[in-house]
Amino acid sequence: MIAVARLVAAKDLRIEARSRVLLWQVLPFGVIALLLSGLALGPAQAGNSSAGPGLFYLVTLFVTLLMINRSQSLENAPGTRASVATLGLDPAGVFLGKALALTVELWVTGIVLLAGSVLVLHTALIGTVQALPSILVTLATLAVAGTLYGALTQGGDGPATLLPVLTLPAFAPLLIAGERSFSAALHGGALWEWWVIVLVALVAYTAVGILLYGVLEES
Amino acid sequence: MIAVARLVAAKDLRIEARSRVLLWQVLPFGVIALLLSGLALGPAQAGNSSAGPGLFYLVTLFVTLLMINRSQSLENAPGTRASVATLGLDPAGVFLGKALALTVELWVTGIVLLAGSVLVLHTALIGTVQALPSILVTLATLAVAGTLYGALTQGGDGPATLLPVLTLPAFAPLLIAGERSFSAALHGGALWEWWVIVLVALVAYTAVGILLYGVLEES
Amino acid sequence: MIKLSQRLLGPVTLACLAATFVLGLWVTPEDRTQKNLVRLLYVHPPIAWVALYVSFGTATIASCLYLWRRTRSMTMDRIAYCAMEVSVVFIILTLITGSIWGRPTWGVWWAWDARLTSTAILGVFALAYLALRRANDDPTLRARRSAVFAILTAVNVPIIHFSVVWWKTLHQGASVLTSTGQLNVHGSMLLAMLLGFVGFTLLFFWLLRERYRLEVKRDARSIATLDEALALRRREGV
Amino acid sequence: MVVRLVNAVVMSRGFALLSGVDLEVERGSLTVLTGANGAGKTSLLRLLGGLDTLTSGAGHVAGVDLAQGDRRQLRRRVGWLGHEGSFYADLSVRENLVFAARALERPVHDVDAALERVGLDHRVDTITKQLSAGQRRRLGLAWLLVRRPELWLLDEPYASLDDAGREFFDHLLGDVVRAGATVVVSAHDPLRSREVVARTLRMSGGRIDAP
Amino acid sequence: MVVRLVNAVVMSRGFALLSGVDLEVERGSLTVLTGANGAGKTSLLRLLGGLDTLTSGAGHVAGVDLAQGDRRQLRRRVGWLGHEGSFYADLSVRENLVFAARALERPVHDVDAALERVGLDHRVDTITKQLSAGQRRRLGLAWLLVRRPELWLLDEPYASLDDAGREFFDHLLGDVVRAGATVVVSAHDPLRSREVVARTLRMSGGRIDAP
Ligand code: HEM
Ligand SMILES: Nc1ncnc2c1ncn2[C@@H]1O[C@H](COP(=O)(O)OP(=O)(O)OP(=O)(O)O)[C@@H](O)[C@H]1O
Ligand SMILES: Nc1ncnc2c1ncn2[C@@H]1O[C@H](COP(=O)(O)OP(=O)(O)OP(=O)(O)O)[C@@H](O)[C@H]1O
Ligand SMILES: [Mg+2]
Ligand SMILES: [Mg+2]
Repeated sequence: MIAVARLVAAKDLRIEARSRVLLWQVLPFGVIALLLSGLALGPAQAGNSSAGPGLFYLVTLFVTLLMINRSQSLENAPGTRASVATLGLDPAGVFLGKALALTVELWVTGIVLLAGSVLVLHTALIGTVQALPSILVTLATLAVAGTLYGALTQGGDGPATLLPVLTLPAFAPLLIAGERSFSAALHGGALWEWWVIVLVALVAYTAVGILLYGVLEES
Repeated sequence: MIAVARLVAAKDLRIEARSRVLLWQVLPFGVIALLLSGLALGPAQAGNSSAGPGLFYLVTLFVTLLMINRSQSLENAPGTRASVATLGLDPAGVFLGKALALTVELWVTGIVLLAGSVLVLHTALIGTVQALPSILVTLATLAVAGTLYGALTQGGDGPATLLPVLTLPAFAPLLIAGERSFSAALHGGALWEWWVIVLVALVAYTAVGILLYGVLEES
Repeated sequence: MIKLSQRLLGPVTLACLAATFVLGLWVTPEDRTQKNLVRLLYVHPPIAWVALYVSFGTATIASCLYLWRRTRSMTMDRIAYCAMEVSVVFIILTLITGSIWGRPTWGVWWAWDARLTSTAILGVFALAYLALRRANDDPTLRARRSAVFAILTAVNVPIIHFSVVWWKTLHQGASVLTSTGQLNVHGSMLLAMLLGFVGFTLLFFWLLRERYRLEVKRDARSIATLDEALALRRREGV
Repeated sequence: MVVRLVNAVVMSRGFALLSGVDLEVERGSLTVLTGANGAGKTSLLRLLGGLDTLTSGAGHVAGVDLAQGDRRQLRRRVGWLGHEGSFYADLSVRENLVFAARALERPVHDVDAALERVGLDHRVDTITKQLSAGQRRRLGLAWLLVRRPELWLLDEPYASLDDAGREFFDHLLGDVVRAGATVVVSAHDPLRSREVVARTLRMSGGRIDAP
Repeated sequence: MVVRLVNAVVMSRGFALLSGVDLEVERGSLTVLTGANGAGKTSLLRLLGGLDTLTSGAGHVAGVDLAQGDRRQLRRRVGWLGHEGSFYADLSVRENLVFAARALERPVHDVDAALERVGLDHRVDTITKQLSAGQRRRLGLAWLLVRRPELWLLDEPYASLDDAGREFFDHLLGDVVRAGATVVVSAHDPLRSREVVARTLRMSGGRIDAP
């Protein structure tokens, strides 16, 4: 399982590194979306730093959707599915590998967006650094859950549009928990309750993925 | 030109009607995104109706991106491009047709989202109705501009991710204008200056599209 | 004549910029309210002017000329590309100098101000232009697409300019050249500013020229590799 | 001359798809391109169809200059059948052809005639993406029949056609050439049609071999 | 028996891709499926490869029950070469094969040997999506060579291969069958390999015709 996971993650990251889609397309998108969200709220509310965590997670959400979509579309090129299916890869390994690659990509994106948030939304730097571990965990959870949902939309008609509908409800609690824990870190409040939610979700999604990814793929 | 436009629009709308992607995937996504955005801001700000227009346009923006992407991916199936290219369709007509179909789709989405906004964000009903014409014009402008930008990303690597980067900066002024005019309608303010911006943009994008769409398509 | 001005471009640019710095840092007086911060006046507005009008103007005109059949040539495409790349540098400089100025005057590095936001958005626009170029590798298609995109982008420039009028902003209104055409700055300050404008504009063209030459060299190299590629491919046949 | 290429080169990402092709094709003739996998047959057909750009060299196809001319003019005169010659995958067989007919201002009546000729009349309402490989090929042929182009560019037309389909195709080639259109075909199998005289050119390494 | 199907039916959106197939295939044999376009050859191969689900009827393939068994077990024993038998389009030829070899815990050394056998050794670093149609086919064959499955399912293997490729393929079939693997092939051309004895089955209307 671990070997397969490493293999799949390396493959996804290599494709990513080669195509530079993250660097040239996803990151700029995230930065503009951050700017625009600030603008959409109007100067009064955006200047007010309390909007930072919410906007950060809102933008992260959309970026995540883009990335899941791309991660799955790699597997869905005509012909690719059949060929890879007959490799009989351990689905748990595939799941872990794809989730891992996505996590790495989301972490890169997240850190850039956090920097943007500190610069343009006046999110407090110290609080942000304190919130970093919880943010990374939340992003990993999004990646894991996203990989699972991505597999659900595989192969159907227009996965690009089906994905958001499926994921949004599942992501909502994660986003809220992430946002609250971020806010708490900014205002020096208690963190652990949100950590618990996100960690439980991470473990749960990972477990479900390891157990059920094979069922999703096999169709 | 008009005949080609009608043909292309009918084709796009027929595919849309058949696949029901709008109904089953895009609309639910929009509604959930609206709910989530409200949540991300926290109850205090979302309950406060002034956030309505901003959030409405933010969600509309993402929906628009999904729809443009889909509209262009219809043309990009392997083989389709070459076959259709050798039909030698008038590019101005193709542009108008695709923009028209997208406009219709965005109007449907927009009206549903407005209803959602009235229901869950407590946006004032009367103001919303008054703002409707300006919203429809803004959506049409988004559709026209989106068709143009969609063609820019056609065929390249990962158009699904390039599109947002290209469009967001261009959509920004439209969104701001739309949001201001919506807000103005809610608070009974002056509307005409925002109308002017959006109308000018609509005319400009249409003109540019009619003139230059051929240049973009001709690969 | 042309050759001479070509050769002089570098030195004149350096002279203008040096003069601006000397005038700006030592000769011009301190401001009553702004104190020494006023010295940014000789740097920030000229840089912003180049970022907005000179570079986007160049890129837009070159793009239009590319799209117009009679003047279509790869030269125009190259100019547009290089101008856009240089403009990224100037936009970043605008943002940096503006932020440095904003920290003491407004108390923040960044504010949700229409001009600041639109300037930043313009910067991402320029980056998006570069991303678009990367995503297309057929040279003609790339040239066409990026030309259209550059023109669509230019629409944002007037929006940025008028943003101070349309929205209530923190940012300075048009203070140097007001709508009445009246000049509000005097003496050595005016000279320093003027030199700044000239200097940074020249700097732009200097950078543009160097970047363009690099691009031509790169294309020449790719022509040299063309022969290699052809030979390699033909050898496959036997 | 419908086609005249002089030292045509097409580059893509630093690789020469075509490395200097000289080619003349007369109106009303049938030319067969053969050659090893990767020799450049598909690339040459794409160039002739205005689907790729000439990097250097000169070329005229159907009266259009490949370097400066309006490629849309060219495409309009060309009929293309590629490896994946499909159409809008979400439209039905008939809807696809009706779209093409309308676009070309041909009577819709032609569509049904064409569908019958290629033997897809029992599949008119099937969504294109559900067709089998050979049926998709046949749809491509039907579309060319509706289209009636001046210059037919066919990339491995026999692939995935069954015997009846190949026979039909052979007849079609004869008809087309006799009606004065020009055909350029890439093929690995020798052309079976005995009705028309074909000239066979071998390609290798991105060029046409000396005869 | 490697394959045993009894009245196998596969439905898709209300259409019967297979309408009751009875089939037995012995280990170490070569079976050729022919039939008109749309007869159901591809559908049958997909069913055998565990890529589609049985709607009714019964079937065992390579020891796995199609109705209840673990299809992943099945897929692991099967080698598939489809109409578009490509791979990760963004990886290079070699990277793709190394991925497969690693996944199967085969030595990477096999990859280079396979690439040389199929004649892609001069294209090892080309990105897969830039390959020509025939080269993609060859990549598919190389992948099967790395894979060495029990049951080979090949959908129109000759399509877009050049003469050398076809010859290579004929040899390969002989080797494979002699080594004890089972091969089921769909083809419109008669199989050219004279080394192995093949049984030919005709399909029509989603079934296998009575002999
Ligand atoms: C990040 C922050 C800032 C950005 C992005 C920015 C951007 C710009 C831009 C784009 C222009 C050119 C406008 C035009 O010519 O149409 C400009 C001009 C100018 N800026 Fe800034 N600026 C920033 C901060 C500041 C600050 C803090 C001050 C002074 C308190 C300042 C003072 C000026 C002045 C005096 C001009 C010339 C105005 C005119 O003549 O039109 N800027 N700035
Ligand atoms: N970037 C690249 N690097 C190396 N080779 C490339 C690159 N891009 C394309 N090629 C090669 O260009 C050739 C394209 O040939 P083309 O598709 O025209 O061949 P073909 O004659 O149609 O072959 P087939 O019979 O297989 O269809 C292939 O050999 C392919 O490997
Ligand atoms: N929803 C549907 N409605 C009607 N027909 C359908 C539908 N889905 C699939 N088909 C038909 O099912 C058949 C699929 O056959 P399959 O692909 O197995 O054919 P094949 O024998 O491989 O043909 P070829 O030689 O052309 O490759 C085709 O005739 C196709 O038209
Ligand atoms: Mg080919
Ligand atoms: Mg088939």
